[in-house]
Amino acid sequence: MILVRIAAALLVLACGGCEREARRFDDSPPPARPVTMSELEPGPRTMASTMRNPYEGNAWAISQGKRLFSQFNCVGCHGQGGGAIGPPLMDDEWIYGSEPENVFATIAQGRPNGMPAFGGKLNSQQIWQLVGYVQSLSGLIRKDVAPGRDDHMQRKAQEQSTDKMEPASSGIPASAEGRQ
Amino acid sequence: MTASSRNLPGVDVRHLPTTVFGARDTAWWGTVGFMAIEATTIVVCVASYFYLWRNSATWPPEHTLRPSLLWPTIAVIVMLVSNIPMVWLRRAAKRLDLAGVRRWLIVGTVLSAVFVVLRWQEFLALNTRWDTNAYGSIAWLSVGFHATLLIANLGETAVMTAMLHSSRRTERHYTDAVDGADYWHFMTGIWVPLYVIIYLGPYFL
Amino acid sequence: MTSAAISPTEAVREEDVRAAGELERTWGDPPGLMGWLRSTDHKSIGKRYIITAFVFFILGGIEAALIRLQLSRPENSLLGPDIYNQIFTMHGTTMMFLFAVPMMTAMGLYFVPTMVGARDVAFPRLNAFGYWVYLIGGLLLYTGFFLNIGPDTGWFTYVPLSGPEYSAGKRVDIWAQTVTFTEIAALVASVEIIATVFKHRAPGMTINRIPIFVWSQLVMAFMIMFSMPWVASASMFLAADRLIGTHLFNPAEGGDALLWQHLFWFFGHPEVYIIFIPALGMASQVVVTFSRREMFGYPAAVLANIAQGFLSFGLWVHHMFATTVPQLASSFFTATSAMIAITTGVQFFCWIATIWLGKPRLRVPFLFVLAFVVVFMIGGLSGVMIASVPFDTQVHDTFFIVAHLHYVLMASVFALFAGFYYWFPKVTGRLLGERLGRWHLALFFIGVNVAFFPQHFLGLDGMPRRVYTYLAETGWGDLNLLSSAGAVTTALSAALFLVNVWRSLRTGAKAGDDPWQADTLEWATSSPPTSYTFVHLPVVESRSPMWDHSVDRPVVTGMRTDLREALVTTLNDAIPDSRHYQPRPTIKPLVAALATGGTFIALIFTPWGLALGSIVITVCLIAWAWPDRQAHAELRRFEEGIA
Amino acid sequence: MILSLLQGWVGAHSALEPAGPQAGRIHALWQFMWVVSALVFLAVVGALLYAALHRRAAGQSAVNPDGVRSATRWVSIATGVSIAILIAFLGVNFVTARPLTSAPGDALQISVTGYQWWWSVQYPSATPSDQVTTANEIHVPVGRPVVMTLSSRDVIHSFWPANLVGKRDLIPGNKSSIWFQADTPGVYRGQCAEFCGHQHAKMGFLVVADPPAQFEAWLREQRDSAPPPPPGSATRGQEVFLAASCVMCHTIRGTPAGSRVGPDLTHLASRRTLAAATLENTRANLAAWISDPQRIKPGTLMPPADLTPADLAALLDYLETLR
Repeated sequence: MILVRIAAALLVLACGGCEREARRFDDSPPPARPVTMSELEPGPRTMASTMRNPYEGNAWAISQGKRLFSQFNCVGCHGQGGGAIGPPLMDDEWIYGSEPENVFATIAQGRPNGMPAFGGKLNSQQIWQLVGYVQSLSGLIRKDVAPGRDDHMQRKAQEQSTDKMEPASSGIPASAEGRQ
Repeated sequence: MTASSRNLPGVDVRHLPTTVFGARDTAWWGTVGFMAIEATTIVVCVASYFYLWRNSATWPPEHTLRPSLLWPTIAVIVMLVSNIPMVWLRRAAKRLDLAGVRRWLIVGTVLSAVFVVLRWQEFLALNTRWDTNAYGSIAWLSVGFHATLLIANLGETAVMTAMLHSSRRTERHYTDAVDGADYWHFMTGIWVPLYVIIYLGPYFL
Repeated sequence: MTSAAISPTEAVREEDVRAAGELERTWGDPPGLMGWLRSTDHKSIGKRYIITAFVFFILGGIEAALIRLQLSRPENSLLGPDIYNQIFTMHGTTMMFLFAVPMMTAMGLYFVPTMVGARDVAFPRLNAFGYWVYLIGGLLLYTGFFLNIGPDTGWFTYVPLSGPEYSAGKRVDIWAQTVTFTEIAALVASVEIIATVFKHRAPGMTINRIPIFVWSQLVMAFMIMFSMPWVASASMFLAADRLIGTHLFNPAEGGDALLWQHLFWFFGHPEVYIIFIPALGMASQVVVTFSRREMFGYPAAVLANIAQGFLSFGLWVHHMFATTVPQLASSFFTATSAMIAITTGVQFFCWIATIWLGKPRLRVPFLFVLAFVVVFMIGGLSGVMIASVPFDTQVHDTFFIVAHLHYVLMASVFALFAGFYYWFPKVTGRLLGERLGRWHLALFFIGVNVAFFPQHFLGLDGMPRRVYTYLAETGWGDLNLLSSAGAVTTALSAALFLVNVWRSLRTGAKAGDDPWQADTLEWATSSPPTSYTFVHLPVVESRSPMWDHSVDRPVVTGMRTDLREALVTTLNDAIPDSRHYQPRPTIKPLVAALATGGTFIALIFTPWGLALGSIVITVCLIAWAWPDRQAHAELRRFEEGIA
Repeated sequence: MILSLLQGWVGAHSALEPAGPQAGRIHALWQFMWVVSALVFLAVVGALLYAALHRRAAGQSAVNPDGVRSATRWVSIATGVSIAILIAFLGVNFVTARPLTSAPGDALQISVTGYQWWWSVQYPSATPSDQVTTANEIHVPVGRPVVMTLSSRDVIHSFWPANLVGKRDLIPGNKSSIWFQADTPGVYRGQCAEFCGHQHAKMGFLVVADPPAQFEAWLREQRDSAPPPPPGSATRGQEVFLAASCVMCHTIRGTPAGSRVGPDLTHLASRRTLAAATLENTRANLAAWISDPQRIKPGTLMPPADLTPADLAALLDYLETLR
């Protein structure tokens, strides 16, 4: 009886445990469908999300995303998510949409004003991992999946403790406006 | 209702007392056992503190404020003074003096509540966060662990007070009161080195 | 055992039958499932502890079998690295935290009170609480494992690999909390054993008449008390680093990865002796009984035992010789590691003398002790070897160490089996089969040696530990295959033991109260012992009370039979000093354990678990402290001495 | 076992076949302890079995005073002897340990950095252009002491070339070093000895001990950047390399590829092994490794590159030019 009670409690707490813990080394999830976006009209995209990030619930994949984020030097432009040359990623403002597949498209196809296209150089698994990490930066994924603090200088609060920031209506970047 | 009283070689224990205090009582040894465990845990915190101190060029690390001393000092003084009523509590308990025990237990409950409030100030007085750097982490965890002792003690004292006021009280609870007083001495005593290391330490380490 | 405890005159017999009846009503477990859950009898709890720990032993063994299966040939694709890492971590964690230590404390919780002539441990409710917490810890670990949240960073869980950056998800947190649970249980047991041995010994059992097994349990209890808090705190630190972003193990922010190793091994080395010292105690008990002679050099053996306990705290760095620990420090730890060998030596020599002077009966328990000595000699000698820093830098973290540690721990298992064969009749009332027992011993002895001896050479030949596979070209295949064959034999022998238990429970020979003509008090009661153990608490006049009188054993009179009364004696001379009331069975320990469990499991997911949990736990403890009406009335009757 | 037998691409890897003075001393210590232990074992177990099995005089009582007296004597003797043995052991241990601690001044400096799950090897030099970076293969001159400066970029690893010296941990946040000298030319396999995650098992490396002249030649070659590929397939291959995921992690000196995430490939073709001493360096293995690394080392951080067969062939042609 007690066994049942405890097991039940554990099952509830560990729900999604399997998914959260899976280590999928040899995985090639489908890419987000290509989004066509002309250079001329950057700005808010209101795109019905037809596709979730396959790794949203997978802690390991997102930790890999975090690793890639620093190894591929995304910090060079985006800082630790705080933004620098590039826009910040840890706020509620999404220039090209906050939906996973928009973020995917942004990484895969690049964006005007300096975001290069990594489509050819990263496979869909890596891109989805990065997308997951970018989502975690603004608390858009489950806390028990988000990465903890990293083993180097602490530059920002750990993603685990980032509050969820509901995507707000996003503004066109000043530079882009300038060009129009 | 007691078993056979034949005169076998052996001992008859029917006249032994049922209420004894301190080391004569079994429960006291349980209390001491848990004191030993808690003391060891605090030794772990202190050991880790010095280990991390040895790792860092300056202590506290640069860009980290030293702890403020006002509240912690007040708190440690209050803790030390609070041992006096506990001494009186023990005396009253050993005399089975109900009024006295009730009086000093109420004082004790109030004091242990005060400790918890002061502890909050002591956390703020650390002037750093647990997730700032290792110094902050170990300071918070050490003070935090001792805080659990304070909270446990608050609960224990409060329950004992209620017990001594309820109709459920028996002589047993006078013994518990003595153990409680002993625990009190331990809890406040072990805080002194922690206070010296964690609050004064950064000024002379 | 009534017939031997008193002179068999009619009147007396009647009186004792009546007393026994009332004692049974007073001390017996309540009926039904709820009664089972409420029980606080150290014998019921101890039996559950032993069975649970043995189940975990089997599970750990299955994991070991899988490991050996995977390594039996190079480039084996049976297990991938992810699952393999979980399995070897589960194996280590299970064997150390869920089998070895709980099994040793469990043997203590069952036999220490009976051997010192008490009816229960000092704090029966706390005892039950300890068991439930331990059970929750074990269930947590295995539920996690089956949900693919099994820890995968080794039972030593070194940071930074186990830190927030390199171990995503909750696997490591499950490990940390499991450890916390088992530590709580072990610490509870240590308090129980110390208090029971100090204050509840039978009148006359002076400090120098305490049975050696009880001594070893006492040493173990003190070691637990001063070592377990280290790992409990360390696992809390780790959980904090992972959950609330503290930096204790983060070098970049002033933390230190080596701090973890120091904290862990300051516990981890005594841990080995926490397992080994009670094993020595059991073996001593068996040696004495089957040599039909009092322990030779009892004081020397006891002092060696105590010295061992102290020394074991001065060894931890020899697990870190390959790190950047300064040379000087290392040589100090080499010296202590060598010194501790002497303490073991002294005890072995005392046994040999005891056997030599005595008239040994070569029954299965005794044979297991002989095997224990042989196996331990190998493990101990390789232990002295790896105390040498230069040699250790070669074999550290290789299969040589795997061989060494398994020889030492398996030796303890041999002693444990000796204890099982020795005490099984006491616990169940039936003897284990002698012939099956010999087969079990033979297979086990062969299996262990075939499995682990080759591993010495695998290690020297360059095979590191914790590898999920190895290249064919390394030429490690043959010895690995041999080792796996040994593992299979060992598994076979374990199965044989289970068969033996099953058969003896069904058709085993009735044991009687004292099948071995042993010397200590647990044999003075019936087999299995009654809930109250003794109708009259015994009085002790020597180290071997059972050999003093066959009948008319001196007893304590004047104990109450209508409520749970314990006799408290003085620390050194065990002079009756006071009477202690022990509460009736209650569900409170279980509830408190569930609250504790809930709190720590919640802590895996959110720091608020602490706040929430402490409230729940406080409520439980208040309920625990507050006597219900019946208990209150009983306590009053007890204190006022009215029926 | 016979060294030569294991001198294949795997290399020798046994503490029982010392190829240098350090490992040699430790091997001698092992032999000493092995013999002494065997004797102690026989003595104790023999005594035990004798005590248990020897025939007893009928009616000999369990408590006979002279028996106790002689037993006391024997127990004291045994204890004394074990103390003596342990003191001797400490002495031998000290004598062995002493010379292993500090390296002579003229030692060759090499720095090794551990990554999940490979080794980066650097030969520092005053002039940056002369600095050599390679991976998983450490060349050392025979007869000259070598100091390895060890550090880790992620988790704890442990550096262990069994034939040359004992192991030393690479612990993030604190530098460590170890020194040895190879006296016998040959290829020696080392492996990570501290559990470091999924591919701990396949985190090997080679130490290649060459005669000094040969070593110098090797070092000179390693200093050069990669030459421009010959026109044709190899040039195509370089384009593939720079366009595909390879360029995200690897460096080839002399090309735009300069990422330090993965091993430096400037002289890939000159190495004996691939994937941290896991595969022999052949074209087939290289192809297999590039197209599906997760099959060979599940969990490795190298992603599969999905290339058309033509591109793969070209890439291999190019990589084979990196001598």
